Amino acid sequence: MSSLAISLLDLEADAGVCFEAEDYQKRPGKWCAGCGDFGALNAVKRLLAKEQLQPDRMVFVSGIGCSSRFPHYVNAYGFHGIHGRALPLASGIKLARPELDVFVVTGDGDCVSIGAGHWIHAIRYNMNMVVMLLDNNIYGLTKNQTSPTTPLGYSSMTSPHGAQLPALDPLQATLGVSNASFVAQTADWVPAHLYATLEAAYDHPGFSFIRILQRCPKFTPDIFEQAVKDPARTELLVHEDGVDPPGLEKLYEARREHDPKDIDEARSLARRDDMIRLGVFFRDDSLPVYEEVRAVPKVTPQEKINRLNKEFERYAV
Amino acid sequence: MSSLAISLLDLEADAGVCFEAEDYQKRPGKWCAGCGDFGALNAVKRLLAKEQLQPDRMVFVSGIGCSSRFPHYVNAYGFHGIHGRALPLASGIKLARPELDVFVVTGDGDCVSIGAGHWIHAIRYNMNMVVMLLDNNIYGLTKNQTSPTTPLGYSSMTSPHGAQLPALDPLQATLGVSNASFVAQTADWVPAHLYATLEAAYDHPGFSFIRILQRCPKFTPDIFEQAVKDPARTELLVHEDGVDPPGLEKLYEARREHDPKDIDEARSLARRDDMIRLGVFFRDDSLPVYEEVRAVPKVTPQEKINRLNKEFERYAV
Amino acid sequence: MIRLCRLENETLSSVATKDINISEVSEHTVEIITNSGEGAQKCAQIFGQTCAKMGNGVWTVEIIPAEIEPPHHTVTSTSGNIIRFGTDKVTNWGDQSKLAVAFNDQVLLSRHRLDSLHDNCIILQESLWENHEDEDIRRMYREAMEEMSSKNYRFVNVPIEEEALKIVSNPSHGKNMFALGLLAEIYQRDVSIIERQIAHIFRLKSQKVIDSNIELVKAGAAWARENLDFQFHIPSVPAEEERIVMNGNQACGLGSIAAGMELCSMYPITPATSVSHELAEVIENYGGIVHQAEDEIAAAGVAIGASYAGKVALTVTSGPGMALKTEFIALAIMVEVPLVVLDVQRGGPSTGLPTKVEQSDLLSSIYGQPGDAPRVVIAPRSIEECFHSMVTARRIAETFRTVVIVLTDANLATGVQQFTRPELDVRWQQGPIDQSPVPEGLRPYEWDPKTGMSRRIIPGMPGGAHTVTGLAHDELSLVSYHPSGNELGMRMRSRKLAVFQSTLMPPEVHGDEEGDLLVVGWGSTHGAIEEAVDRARAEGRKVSSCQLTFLSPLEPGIKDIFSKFDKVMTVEINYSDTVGDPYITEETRRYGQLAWLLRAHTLIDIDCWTSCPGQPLRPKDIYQNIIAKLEPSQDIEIGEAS
Amino acid sequence: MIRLCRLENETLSSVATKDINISEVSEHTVEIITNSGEGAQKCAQIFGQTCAKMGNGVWTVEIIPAEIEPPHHTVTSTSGNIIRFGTDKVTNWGDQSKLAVAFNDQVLLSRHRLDSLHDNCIILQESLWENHEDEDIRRMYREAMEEMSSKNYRFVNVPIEEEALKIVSNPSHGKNMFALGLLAEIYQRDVSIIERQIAHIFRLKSQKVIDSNIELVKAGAAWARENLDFQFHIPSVPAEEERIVMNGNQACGLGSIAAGMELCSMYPITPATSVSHELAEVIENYGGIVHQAEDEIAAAGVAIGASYAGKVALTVTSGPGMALKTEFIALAIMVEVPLVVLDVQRGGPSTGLPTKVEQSDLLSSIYGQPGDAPRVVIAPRSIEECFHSMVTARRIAETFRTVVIVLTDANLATGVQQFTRPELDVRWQQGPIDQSPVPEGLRPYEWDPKTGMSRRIIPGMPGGAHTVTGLAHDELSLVSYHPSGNELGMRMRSRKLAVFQSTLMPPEVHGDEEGDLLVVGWGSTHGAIEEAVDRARAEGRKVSSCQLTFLSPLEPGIKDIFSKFDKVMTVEINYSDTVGDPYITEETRRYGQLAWLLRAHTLIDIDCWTSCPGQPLRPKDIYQNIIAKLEPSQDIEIGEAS
Ligand SMILES: Cc1ncc(C[n+]2csc(CCOP(=O)(O)OP(=O)(O)O)c2C)c(N)n1
Ligand SMILES: Cc1ncc(C[n+]2csc(CCOP(=O)(O)OP(=O)(O)O)c2C)c(N)n1
Ligand code: SF4
Ligand code: SF4
Ligand SMILES: [Mg+2]
Ligand SMILES: [Mg+2]
Repeated sequence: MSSLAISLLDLEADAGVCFEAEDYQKRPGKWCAGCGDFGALNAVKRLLAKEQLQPDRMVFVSGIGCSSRFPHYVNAYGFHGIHGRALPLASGIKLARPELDVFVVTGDGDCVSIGAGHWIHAIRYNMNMVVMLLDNNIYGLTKNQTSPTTPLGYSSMTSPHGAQLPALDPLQATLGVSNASFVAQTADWVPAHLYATLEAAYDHPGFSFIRILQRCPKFTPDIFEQAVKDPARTELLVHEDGVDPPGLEKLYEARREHDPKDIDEARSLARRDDMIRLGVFFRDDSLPVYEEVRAVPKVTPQEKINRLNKEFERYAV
Repeated sequence: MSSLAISLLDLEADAGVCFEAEDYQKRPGKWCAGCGDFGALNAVKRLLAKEQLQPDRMVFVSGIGCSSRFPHYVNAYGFHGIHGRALPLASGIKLARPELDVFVVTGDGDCVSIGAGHWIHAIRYNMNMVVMLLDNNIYGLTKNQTSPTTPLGYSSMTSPHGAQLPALDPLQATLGVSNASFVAQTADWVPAHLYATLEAAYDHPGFSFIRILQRCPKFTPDIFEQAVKDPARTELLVHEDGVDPPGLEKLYEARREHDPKDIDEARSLARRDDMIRLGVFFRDDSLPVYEEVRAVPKVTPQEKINRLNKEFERYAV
Repeated sequence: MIRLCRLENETLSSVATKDINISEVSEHTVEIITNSGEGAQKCAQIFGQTCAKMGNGVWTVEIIPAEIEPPHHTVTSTSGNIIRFGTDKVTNWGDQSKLAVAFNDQVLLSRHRLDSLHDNCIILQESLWENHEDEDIRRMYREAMEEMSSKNYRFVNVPIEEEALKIVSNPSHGKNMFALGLLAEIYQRDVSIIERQIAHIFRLKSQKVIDSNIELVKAGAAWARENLDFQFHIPSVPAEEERIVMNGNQACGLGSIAAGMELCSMYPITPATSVSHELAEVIENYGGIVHQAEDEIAAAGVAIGASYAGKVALTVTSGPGMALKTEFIALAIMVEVPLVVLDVQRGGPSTGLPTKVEQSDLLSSIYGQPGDAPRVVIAPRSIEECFHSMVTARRIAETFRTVVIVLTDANLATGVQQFTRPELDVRWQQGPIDQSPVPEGLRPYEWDPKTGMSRRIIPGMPGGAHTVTGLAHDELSLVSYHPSGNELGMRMRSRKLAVFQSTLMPPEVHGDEEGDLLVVGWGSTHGAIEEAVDRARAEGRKVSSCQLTFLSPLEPGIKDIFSKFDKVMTVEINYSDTVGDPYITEETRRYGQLAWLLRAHTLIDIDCWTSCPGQPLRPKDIYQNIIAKLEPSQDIEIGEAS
Repeated sequence: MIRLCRLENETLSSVATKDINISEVSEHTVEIITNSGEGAQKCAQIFGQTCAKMGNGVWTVEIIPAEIEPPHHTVTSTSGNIIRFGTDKVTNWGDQSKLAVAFNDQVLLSRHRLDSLHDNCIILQESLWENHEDEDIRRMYREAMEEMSSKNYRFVNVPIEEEALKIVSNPSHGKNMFALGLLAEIYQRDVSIIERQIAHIFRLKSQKVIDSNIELVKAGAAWARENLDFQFHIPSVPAEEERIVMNGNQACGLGSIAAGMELCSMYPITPATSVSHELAEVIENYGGIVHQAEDEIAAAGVAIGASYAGKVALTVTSGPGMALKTEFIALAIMVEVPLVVLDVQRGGPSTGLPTKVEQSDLLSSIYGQPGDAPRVVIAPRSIEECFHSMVTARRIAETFRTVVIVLTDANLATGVQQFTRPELDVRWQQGPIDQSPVPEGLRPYEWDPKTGMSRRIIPGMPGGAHTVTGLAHDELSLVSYHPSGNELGMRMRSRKLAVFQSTLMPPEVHGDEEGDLLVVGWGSTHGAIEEAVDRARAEGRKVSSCQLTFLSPLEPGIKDIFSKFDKVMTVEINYSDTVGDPYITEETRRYGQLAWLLRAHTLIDIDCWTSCPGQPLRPKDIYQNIIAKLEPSQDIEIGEAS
């Protein structure tokens, strides 16, 4: 096919095609009924449709876990990797192809336990990607083991007498990492907020870390039950630089103005466990983005050969 | 040897022996002249002498790096492990033998780069051990590669044009982890402060994380040069629950009262890079200690057999 | 009235009682096929336990879906159990099921597609779907029946849900017990045993739950009595010695308690996790703990640290976790800290087939470490050996100050079998912590120059302070870069394997000591291989078999044993190329992992038949390949004959 | 006047000029032995370059201390270089040094203890210590001399520091150049070349520095002229083609640029790191980057991600890093993402001997992954091949959508040699990113059933969206738990190796095609083995050798080649047991890694002689072992004869 033909075809492909949210669903999600992962998938589909993203220009990357099956259900390129290693794979992809949209889907075991080292470093690299931590406070796929985010005392197959340590809070940890640039929390059962958070994350030029509180009716049916039933236990962090989707005011009366630029306040809010707080805790669009600071000019093959031949001079006998 | 004889011998071994600091030096440290690791070793020797610790009742654990050679030079049991994995080894030792004193010596590459995942989790486990991060902002042993704590723009063999990202701050990261219980910073060139910090750390029942700013005259001679020369750039955090060794007032005039209970303030202070701050940023002696919450009653061999035989009933045909 | 005379290979003696034709057979295989979440496991567990208690040999296998809770009534939602039981000991899952209870046509179809059902299988199927009000469901049903019509299955419609609903409101919590009742009647199981089992399993629930479950069983039995015209009688021989019944992961778990393990350090991974579930429940009663680490690397590190400090430690994982432990395993070998690593093998490579069986970690277990890192690798051959292997592994690890890798697999892990109740030995419980002073002058690696063995010094021992290191070191544990120092350490660490080998007996040959073909296997395929060999031997074929347990070092005398046979062939659940396929020649062929090992070891031209179907091998397939190997000219179609 | 007629194996023609006896020899080995930090590397680098430019064959090797900056004047502080140069091509470091310049007795002693100095070595030693004011130093000196008196060394005292101090104030920055001057005179090196080299090396320093360095060289030469009564003449043959000179890590670095690599993802580890140092300096000029990841796992992941997305990616490491990459390598194989992994082998196991050579990662490179994960493993045999191996590796990785592991080692990494300047090909630079639409219906794994090969679809390609997974999958990349699906994937991934093998030529035999003994090696030992074989052949022995480059799959025709020799023996730098040692029998013996591989492959009784001294093998030791293998009765003492 001549390159002219290709570019014509490209034009054709673009022209007039309008994607509906459902067009981004490649096949039905195979999670348990009532699983919060469905909510995340729906919100993502809405975002993709809103942004009219080309399926062929995005990559969804994940590790292993229930949540990590996500890429199989999205109409896009996908890399269902190995447990805990979604972020290095995603970083490689983004570094190679900054022009592609990269989304990472990970679980609390995948990201916060086995993947913790990569997580900390990916925050610092601050590459431009949207990272969704689907945090159900448990290992779902392997059937009910304690995760770092499992609440103290909550029992599982590996902690039959209850988790022995206070849960690790992904928000505070993320906020503790230098060069963190976008940290938000939302919940699968507040679709409007989830969607709005995704929108803000996508808009942010850098590593957008979203912790999504995710219900697992199979293994942690009771953990978020109260929060779902009683919206008074939830406080929305709102600000003109944050998210504040319309229509939630009635249900979620507890609202707090929080400027996402204020990192000290962000950390302090993340630390307090009197309420569940949803919103953008921190955002700074000015921090260095790794694939940008590492960008190097393109060099033609012939020019490379010339330069290498010149390089040889240094080693010439 | 009869067990009676052994216990007599034990008594003898204990009786009247008094250890000097030099008794804890097993062999001369093999670091470059002027290396800050010597300072750490000296402070540790003083601590051991002060506490009169039995060489046979302590274990020094390390990974790989210049700093990780530490155990070879201390008169104690030592485990010079593999790169990045000192903390899992130390955790296993402490879990097995809570009665032994465990010291961990690690480097910025060892702890903050390859060991990052273990580091985050060890903070949360909060096992009772003293952890010394000898942070020279560089990979020493492998000869001059950028580490996560290398300052932005500082060049090395792997970043000849300078480090591309802002340095990762180990203090803020540690303070971001739930269940963190002791976080301090000191410097190899302020021996009194280093020693006092070690004392406080040893006194703390939990995971005592000390970041020791460490000079590497070989590869980062200039990084701490200004700080060493000009004490006005350093602020001491002082408090009755912190460290405040006598004799430093003259040299270090900048002093700030900081209550180590105040985590929000601790994080905020750690974040500010106007000065180098030495002192205890955070301390909470009441947090759960893993080997304690996991402690289980001893069971005699015979009792185990009895119980297991009973267990078999559940499976009996 | 049907005559079940189509069931070959079985002693038939049809005794007509009223309308019911009771066939006496020496064994039978049943499967219960349901949607995931419909309780097939409980039904099968009780049925299997009951058979065992009645004196039958039993082997049960789980059918696990890929998703946690896949959509019901689809081919991917199949969850269930296979129970093979017989008059004699049953050592494997057998060939195909002769009777099935299916809760819907789709899950049944999935079993059909996997060729799991015998050509003449009797299928008790839920009657709800054929005339369901939803046309889609009716269509799916019709299409499924159409697809299955290629076989001679005998279908019996049973109103399972309808009957269950008479007793419970949520049929998902009742159909399984009704099905159990059907089976109880068909196989004349002792209902009082079943009742006791139910009471035990639901001991944490209310009496009401127990009662309604018993009622359901009785209803199932009554329905069968009224409506079925056949029964099977499988004679049983009550065991002489006491026996226990469990799966391989439970056996490893309890075995490690018997072995005195005090710390199990792990990170969850299928199919190994249930070992730690088992342990987490009970180990604290034995003064031990299960530590769930942040990842497999840390799990290995914690175990090594604990063992170094004198605890008996174990780490449990599966393939991807083994990959992550690679570096730490080498450290343990280098510093000579005893360590037991249990690898419950699953399908690979990479994430592969996480819930399925494979025997593909053999070579990586032996050769996985960069550098020369000799270690012991053993593979229990049965669920009973799973138990005892933990005791053995600890003993080897401590005696030789080395790493012992125990390879089981998903077949052993989830298979359930009864075995002689182990005699426990209190000496197995002794901890290695010895806090007596170190004899003056004892060096940390006081290698006996002949054996490489040395006495362990544990932190806390007065006078023993020294630093261990993964760097090359001398007997004082001092870093040594000198050629002879390095070579001495390497020699000593390697020597220990040879010394250990000298304590082993040659493997036993099943069948005659010489013949036309020797089939060699390792680990979990033991039962299936011997059954296949017996089948061939019954026909007068000169076939024997030999199942290896010690893979590194190999048991002694192997070459001698092999040389008495015309042909030697391994049978393994892993990948090998097939000569004759495009580009595959004797030269390019990649062999099964044991075959490769044995070729290097014996220099004998050892062939292999391997398969990696994600399920245990079937005796009949092994048998086919034995015949094919003996009579290559016959060109038998592998795996197709019934 | 001394006659250097003790130098065997060399053409001697002493020509007396004035008082100076010039011996003409075909080659010589020199070492410069200093405290770490005293600039031996620079001295040797310039000397080696000068020899090369003058038309001599050259091989230089670094002597690296274990510490960064160990205390001076101790046996552990030894830093230095060995330079072997000759009339013909030099392919390895040779046997022992015939001339040494030593800055103190302790560093010299360490070389003596390593048996590195020829019995008749001429030693130019610093004269400062013998009569030093410090009695301790004098005593150490006396004891060292005493210890070395077992050899026939000829000592010449040189006031190195004293002379250097006449020109510079800090002798540590001058002694090396003075030493260079000594050597320049002894070997009649062209001083103008040396001056140009100095100007180049110190190009970033001031002219003053350059000038004083040149002055030092001249002073050294003058001193030698006045005080020494011997010189050596090594004739040279100016090269016909253009040549370049570098070490193996530089060759790998530049080779990967030549191969079009756009991303080198790494984590520092000795002795691999300098590949990335090399690349970090220049790769951005070629539109690529070096990414230092947080650990080796991430380094592999980033490389795989980048390659998946269409960049040409490489990851570089050594043993412990290989261990950590284990899991990711299997993923790349499973999803068929091309990946080149460079493993610069070092001494193992575990941290082992970080700076030293070993060839112990062969079996783990081939069999390291749990599950069946076929991949290509190649080992360049020279520094020149290091360069070209990167081009080859990329090509194989992309053609077969697989992982290619390139095994070099510390010997190649730091050895310096000249070779023909490579002809670059612009096609090597072509990136694989192809953004044309995916042909309708093309499946992500459209395996050619014969070859297992398939066309790569890269993100961004319109119409190609699909999800890759490490789970078992079918041609559509859909997760597949079906037995036949799993087996198809495995077959296809394995088949590719056989197809690749079919493109290879049988390895060449050095020497006759038949004979009494064939010595087989792999990778970096090439030069030393051939030199040893040539020595034996010169004596009329029927020995040949064969050096393998492709280890997985093995090159074709190996069995045929081997079968023409009475005996076959591998020579490797790794561990093997010695038959006859306690407990070590033919049966229990653990073989060298290649030997083991070839035994399984050929079923021929292949012996091995291996050694892991933490340094390259010497031709004379290989020669000894060839003789021992040919004449086992003679019971020659291995490694002891001179
Ligand atoms: C190296 C490795 N270790 C362990 C596993 C087993 N494993 C698969 S998913 C998972 C954890 C899943 O938990 P999480 O990340 O929270 O995801 P969820 O299923 O809850 O969405 C584990 C331990 C694996 N596949 N690979
Ligand atoms: C798995 C592994 N990766 C890499 C290395 C190489 N290595 C040894 S020490 C080190 C880093 C040392 O830096 P740091 O931890 O800061 O210690 P320092 O030498 O500066 O005290 C590295 C990368 C190794 N030994 N093992
Ligand atoms: S187990 Fe939990 S997380 Fe997994 S699919 Fe089911 S509900 Fe969702
Ligand atoms: S290289 Fe730096 S850190 Fe290492 S010993 Fe030398 S001065 Fe200390
Ligand atoms: Mg989870
Ligand atoms: Mg450092």
